[in-house]
Amino acid sequence: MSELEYALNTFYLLISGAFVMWMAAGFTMLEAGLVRSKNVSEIVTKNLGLYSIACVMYLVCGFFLMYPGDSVYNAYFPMLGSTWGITLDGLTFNSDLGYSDAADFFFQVVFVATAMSIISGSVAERMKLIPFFLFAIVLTGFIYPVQGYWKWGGGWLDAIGYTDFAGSGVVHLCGAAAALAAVIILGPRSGKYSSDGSVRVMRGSNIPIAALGALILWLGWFGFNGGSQLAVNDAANANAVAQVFLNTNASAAGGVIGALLIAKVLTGKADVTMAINGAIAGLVAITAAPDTPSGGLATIIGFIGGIIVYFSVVFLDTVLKIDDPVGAISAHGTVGIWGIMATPLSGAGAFGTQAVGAISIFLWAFITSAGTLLVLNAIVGLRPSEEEETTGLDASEIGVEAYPEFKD
Amino acid sequence: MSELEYALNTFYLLISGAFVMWMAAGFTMLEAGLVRSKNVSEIVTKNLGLYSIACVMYLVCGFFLMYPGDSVYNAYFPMLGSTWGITLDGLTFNSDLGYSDAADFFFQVVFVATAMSIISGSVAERMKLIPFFLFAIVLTGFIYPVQGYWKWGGGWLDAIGYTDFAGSGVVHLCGAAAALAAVIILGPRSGKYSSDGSVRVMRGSNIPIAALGALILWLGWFGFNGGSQLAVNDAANANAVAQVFLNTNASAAGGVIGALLIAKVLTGKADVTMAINGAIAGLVAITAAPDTPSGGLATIIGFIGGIIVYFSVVFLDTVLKIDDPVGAISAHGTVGIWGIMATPLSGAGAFGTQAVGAISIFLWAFITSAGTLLVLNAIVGLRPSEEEETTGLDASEIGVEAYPEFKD
Amino acid sequence: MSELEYALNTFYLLISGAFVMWMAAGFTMLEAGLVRSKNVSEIVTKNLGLYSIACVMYLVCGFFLMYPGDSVYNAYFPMLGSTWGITLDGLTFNSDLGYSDAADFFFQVVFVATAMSIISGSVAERMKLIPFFLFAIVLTGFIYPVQGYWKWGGGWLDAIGYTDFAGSGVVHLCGAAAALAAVIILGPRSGKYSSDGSVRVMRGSNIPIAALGALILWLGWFGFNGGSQLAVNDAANANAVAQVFLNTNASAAGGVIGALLIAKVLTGKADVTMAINGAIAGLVAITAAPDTPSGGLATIIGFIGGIIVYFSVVFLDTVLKIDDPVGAISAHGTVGIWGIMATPLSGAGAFGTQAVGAISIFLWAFITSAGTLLVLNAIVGLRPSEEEETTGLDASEIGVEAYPEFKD
Amino acid sequence: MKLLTIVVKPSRSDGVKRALSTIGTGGATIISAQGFGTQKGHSETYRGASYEVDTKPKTLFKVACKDDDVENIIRAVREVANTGEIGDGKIFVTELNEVVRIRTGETGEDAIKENNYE
Amino acid sequence: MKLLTIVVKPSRSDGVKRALSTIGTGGATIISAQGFGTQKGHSETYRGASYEVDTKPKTLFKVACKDDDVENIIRAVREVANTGEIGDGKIFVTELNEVVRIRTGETGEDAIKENNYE
Amino acid sequence: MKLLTIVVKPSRSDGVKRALSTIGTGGATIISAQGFGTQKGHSETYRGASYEVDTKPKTLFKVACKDDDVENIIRAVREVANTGEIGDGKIFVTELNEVVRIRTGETGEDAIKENNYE
Ligand SMILES: Nc1ncnc2c1ncn2[C@@H]1O[C@H](COP(=O)(O)OP(=O)(O)O)[C@@H](O)[C@H]1O
Ligand SMILES: Nc1ncnc2c1ncn2[C@@H]1O[C@H](COP(=O)(O)OP(=O)(O)O)[C@@H](O)[C@H]1O
Ligand SMILES: Nc1ncnc2c1ncn2[C@@H]1O[C@H](COP(=O)(O)OP(=O)(O)O)[C@@H](O)[C@H]1O
Repeated sequence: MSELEYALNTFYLLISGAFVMWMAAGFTMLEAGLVRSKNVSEIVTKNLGLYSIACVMYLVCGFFLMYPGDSVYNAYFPMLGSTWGITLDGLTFNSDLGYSDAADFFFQVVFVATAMSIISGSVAERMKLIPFFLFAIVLTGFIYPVQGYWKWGGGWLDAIGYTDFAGSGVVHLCGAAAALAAVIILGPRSGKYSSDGSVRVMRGSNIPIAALGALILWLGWFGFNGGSQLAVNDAANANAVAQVFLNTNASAAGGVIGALLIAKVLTGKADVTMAINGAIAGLVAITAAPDTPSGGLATIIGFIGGIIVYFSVVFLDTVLKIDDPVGAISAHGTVGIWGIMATPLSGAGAFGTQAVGAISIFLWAFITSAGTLLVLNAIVGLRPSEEEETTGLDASEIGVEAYPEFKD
Repeated sequence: MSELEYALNTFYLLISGAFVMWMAAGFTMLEAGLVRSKNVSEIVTKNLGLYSIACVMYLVCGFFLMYPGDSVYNAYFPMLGSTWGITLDGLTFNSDLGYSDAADFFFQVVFVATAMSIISGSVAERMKLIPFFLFAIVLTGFIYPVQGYWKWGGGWLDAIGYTDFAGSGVVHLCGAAAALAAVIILGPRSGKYSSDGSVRVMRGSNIPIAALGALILWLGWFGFNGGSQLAVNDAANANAVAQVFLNTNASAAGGVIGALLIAKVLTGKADVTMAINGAIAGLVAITAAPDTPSGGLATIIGFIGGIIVYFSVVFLDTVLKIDDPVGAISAHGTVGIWGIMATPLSGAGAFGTQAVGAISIFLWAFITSAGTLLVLNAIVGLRPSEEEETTGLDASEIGVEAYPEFKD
Repeated sequence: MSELEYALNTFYLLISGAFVMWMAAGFTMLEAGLVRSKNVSEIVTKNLGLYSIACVMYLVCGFFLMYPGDSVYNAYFPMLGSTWGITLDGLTFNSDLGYSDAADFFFQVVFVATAMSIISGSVAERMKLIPFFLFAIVLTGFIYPVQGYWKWGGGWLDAIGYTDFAGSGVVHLCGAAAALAAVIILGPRSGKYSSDGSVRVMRGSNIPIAALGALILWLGWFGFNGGSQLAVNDAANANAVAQVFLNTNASAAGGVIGALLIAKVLTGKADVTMAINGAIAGLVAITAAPDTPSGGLATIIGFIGGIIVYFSVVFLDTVLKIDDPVGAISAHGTVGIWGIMATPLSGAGAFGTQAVGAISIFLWAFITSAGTLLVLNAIVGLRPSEEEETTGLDASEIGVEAYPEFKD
Repeated sequence: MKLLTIVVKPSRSDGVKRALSTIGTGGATIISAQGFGTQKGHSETYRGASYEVDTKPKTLFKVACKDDDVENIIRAVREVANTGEIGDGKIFVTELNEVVRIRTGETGEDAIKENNYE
Repeated sequence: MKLLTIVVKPSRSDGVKRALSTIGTGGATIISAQGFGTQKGHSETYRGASYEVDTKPKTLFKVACKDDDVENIIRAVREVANTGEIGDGKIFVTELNEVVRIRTGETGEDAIKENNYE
Repeated sequence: MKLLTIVVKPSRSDGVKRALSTIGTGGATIISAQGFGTQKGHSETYRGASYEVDTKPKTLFKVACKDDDVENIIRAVREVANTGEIGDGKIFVTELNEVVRIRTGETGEDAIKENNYE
């Protein structure tokens, strides 16, 4: 590999990483748009904070845990180390890797933040800031890196042939499993389910910014999936990256159409919040193998993802009474599983191995998250008082109303 | 051409395409900001849906119609085919083309969506969802590709020497002509023009997100124009792309200044919605030949575009009584024509040929759109009931208020 | 250098420039979110206008003033020239420079706009449009380029070894010094400080778009700092750019954490507007030397920046009674100085030289801005009438309410 | 004097404004409101769950007038605001003891007479 | 007839709506408001500077009813809106001379009787 | 007792709040409103087309008070809200039959007396 190829790969990874960083804005807008106005400043703060915490924790220990090189003592728990001191002096023309180590770190760190962003939406409007940030420290510094190591760090999931190109499992299912644990432990928002079993609808306060959030995620996903080829220095790699872009876009489009169609058919209304979830579902669904399907198959994978997310949202909300304000568990979890299991459709991965991957990632993230949250609940308490929740967390936690001049 | 050059070109096209995809967010925000709040969820849904439909239709038949290779039986109607099955296996080191076919497809597909996005703004607040989406199918799958073929697919407009670097005509005028047909057939929003001829002003509900939309379009346009050079693998191409970036930015700046200045001079107020239209006008104006003018001439072309859009908006709205809520027909149509006719100023294209291009694209898009819409009107009806329109389409079509907590 | 390297560098500069252009949207959203709703259309107009003016002025004279080549007659005031006529014909394979001249211009022009954007926030809600735009002409056409020349054009600051990788001083401190002059001359917003010395709080009207603004800036900064390496054509450059991305992100994260932590500790509330300022502070702090520190040191530099911005905002607002609605003087000025003085921490620049740079840039920008503004005040008047200010500048200057349907 | 509280559909609010101007009540104060009555709410679906909207938007006018004008105003309002559909609204008439014009201190009917200042 | 003006905490507004429906007042008109009284505001911090919020959000109901219903309504409202905490609100009772149903022109108690049209 | 309805310019609303607190009315309920009267609207331009804004923003206060306080309040409000310019607003005085404090059930003047609970 020439230095120029190395340079191009590095530049490509950095741009891809910048696109993924941009997904932080996507989650922030999506969640800010789908919660009630009295909790908007709070969810914005959580998103800014969790991204920042993810960056620090991954620098302190996460990256090294996930990519420990030879120093791993077994395939399940990697050894702890640090990238805190990473400097330009230590960077050389690493032609084995094919790109700069620093670019690699940057590209990886934004993925951690994505996993954590999934959670903030699900626990919206009813989890205190401090325990949320403490949980972010544990998830981004430990829970995520360990299972990330299983696959991308060369651990046992990689060894058995589990396929996960850009992380339907490693990122999205992991985040959603943690979110599910959190939502179960927290319980629903106060007033959401009456004693007579009826559901109270709590509407999102700002639809255009929620849609903006989805479109930001759509754009960012080109970095997320497109960058995961990790090289663009020859024709084969360039073609693969191009196919990934094409398929990522096609699947998202399929997801929008699937979700809109099913909503229109079943309720008579083309619920825009479902179109938004559909776009994300399409993106999550293709993420496990965006390089292998044809454009048409990618569209269909996304379309099915859009239909799945619709039913999953309704089922969780009205039947299981699992209160997920933004539908993140459905879009990233239920559809994440669909994405993992759909890779054999285009000849990538085997059904059984994929199932092992999905189950192990789910269980790991669910159990460790639940444990962490139960401990945090015992020590600092996860939920605000009912009075604080009714008034809105903006008042009690942030002290800044999101829209002080717009009456509600 | 080396593989590395091929790879760089491919990467460049993909990034450019991602920037153009981002324009979907620009149109969504622009239109959501310029309509009344009771129709915001609906216009957001239309934008998400039309983009998705464009992606599917172009994959199913649009791309092949537009770029049929040798199989065209004449210069006017290309042969139908399909790119639905496009996969990585079929992609090789295509050094004739100079970049990956899949990247080419991706870059082209986002252009179709742009053309359709222009229309959603013009028909805002008074066109039902289903006929809108049906029309989107026809426009993106047939109307757009045929005239796209005329120029970019090697058809007759290309043969006679019509110049249209990135699509002032093929994309913007095409979309605007279809929008004009739609607006004429639909008629104005209910209550917009009284019987005594007076105009009722219907103000945009959210100016900052409209401005955000314009700035997103500005950014996306670097991909739109910058990517249309199609290669960046040597000094000549790199210089051309750089000049395109410089001129695109200069022309948009000129457009803002032109529109603001004329508004301030004529009304005493620096109408921000005109500044927004001015930016878009500047971008549209330079699109036909962003590579040939000097930075100064580009600024002037944009400046004149900004002045034209001001008068066009006022003339359509108050004299012709053509009700275009976001000014899209003026910004993309009237100014699109200006852009096409201005190419000879920098020595690109001849006046007569440019006129032939503008007229033929306009007529084709206008007539086929009008025909399609009349048929759709007869079958499913284009307009909601007056009651539905007065209440707002969010209630009747989407079931989701955009801002449920902000009083109006 | 091969043509391909030249092409890659050019493409890299153009993409970096596009990211920096995007910062215009960041400032627009940030400022629109942090002012009261009656002045939102006005600040949006100012941002669109100032960016456009910056582009024109830099084309007319700014670029040539800043990069005069050999024609400079001394190290303090460069000679006037023009890049207005820059065309493709004049661009060749400039292998000395290593990238296209046009790309260079584009990358530089977006920096000027950034400097001016800093000012619009500080003078928000109380400065008339016309004098603001006239001031923008002077700042972007003269004040900025002269001091830019001192460092980046090869002037005396460069000669003495002042270090400023991407412009903590040249861009941010320069803008903030001009902002400080403007704020002092204008005085506080009417009603902000009572005669009894108490402070009236004027709350931002839209927190999520302010946060969006900060996240846009964060993304744009990868272009701002990442592009300032100016080359990515070999391993050394690629590694440097990668380290810059890593550190820029780390410092911003540190800034958020610093500001949130100090706000929470001191007031019990995690003020989201401080988190927003913290992110920007982290970005500004690292900008003087984003290539030399380790990731950990970058985090700490940002963290300290976040703490500094908190105290600076409170000190200016409540003690000095300098009314800066968005905290720009603190985030870009106070923290800009911190960034300049912190470069020796990673071995870049010497303390004394850095101080000379900070002081000379500050004095130049402050004095010339103050002079210009005093002249403008005498001729056209800087402030609207108290009646106009109380009603809001949207009514008197723009004629368009930002949110006409949301009660206040 | 009487103080009328007029509740109408928002779509009729412009008409009521014009009607009042024509009659020359001298003015009115207008407030956004929600109402229910014979007209009940309706049910909506959001993310697959249905919910009740139990009120409808209304516009409320406060109008102070001379006793003699009451009849006229009621007639005029009914003319523009009566769509024949349920939910058209109500007019409430209460006794008004006194009015003061803040600017001048005028009281009684003088305070609500349109005056020709400026 | 009487015109009641009922001021309650927003969190109690749904309860009041339900209570009024149960009693069968025939309807109500509802307005968002801010209030102060025994309950004072509180101080907040924004960007390090503290400020007073001197009012609290309230919901105001206008209810026209027969004289006989007043007692019932007061009792029912107190039941749902009384949290025992300061700031629960007030009920103001004023004389209502006349009501007109805009749709039909009915006046007096007929105008506020729930009718079975539709 | 009397129920005052006070309409003022929004910029005077803080002053009125302070004035009422000083007098010690015990409280007030405040509503955003639009008004027209002698003061007419004005015309604006939007995207090159002109339109009429026919109302101006106002703030409305509802204040219940003892008969004796009426005069005081009127004087105090006029002091802060009178700018001498047209559009300063009005004060409407109506009879108040009864008040109930929801929290305690107190009625009459007791219900609006500031009390020292808490
Ligand atoms: N008893 C009432 N007290 C106060 N307002 C009422 C009352 N009844 C109805 N209203 C108001 O009048 C509006 C229309 O009344 P409704 O009974 O629904 O229709 P209609 O008057 O046409 O029979 C309601 O939405 C409400 O705002
Ligand atoms: N004199 C008054 N006139 C009008 N409204 C009042 C008056 N006093 C109180 N209110 C309204 O009642 C609300 C509650 O009153 P407050 O005195 O704070 O509590 P409580 O009634 O529990 O003693 C206030 O927020 C205000 O809206
Ligand atoms: N007849 C009326 N009934 C109810 N409100 C009125 C009436 N006349 C005026 N108002 C209210 O008082 C405000 C000021 O009145 P206006 O006549 O414009 O000025 P001024 O009282 O200074 O002569 C109006 O905007 C409106 O809200």
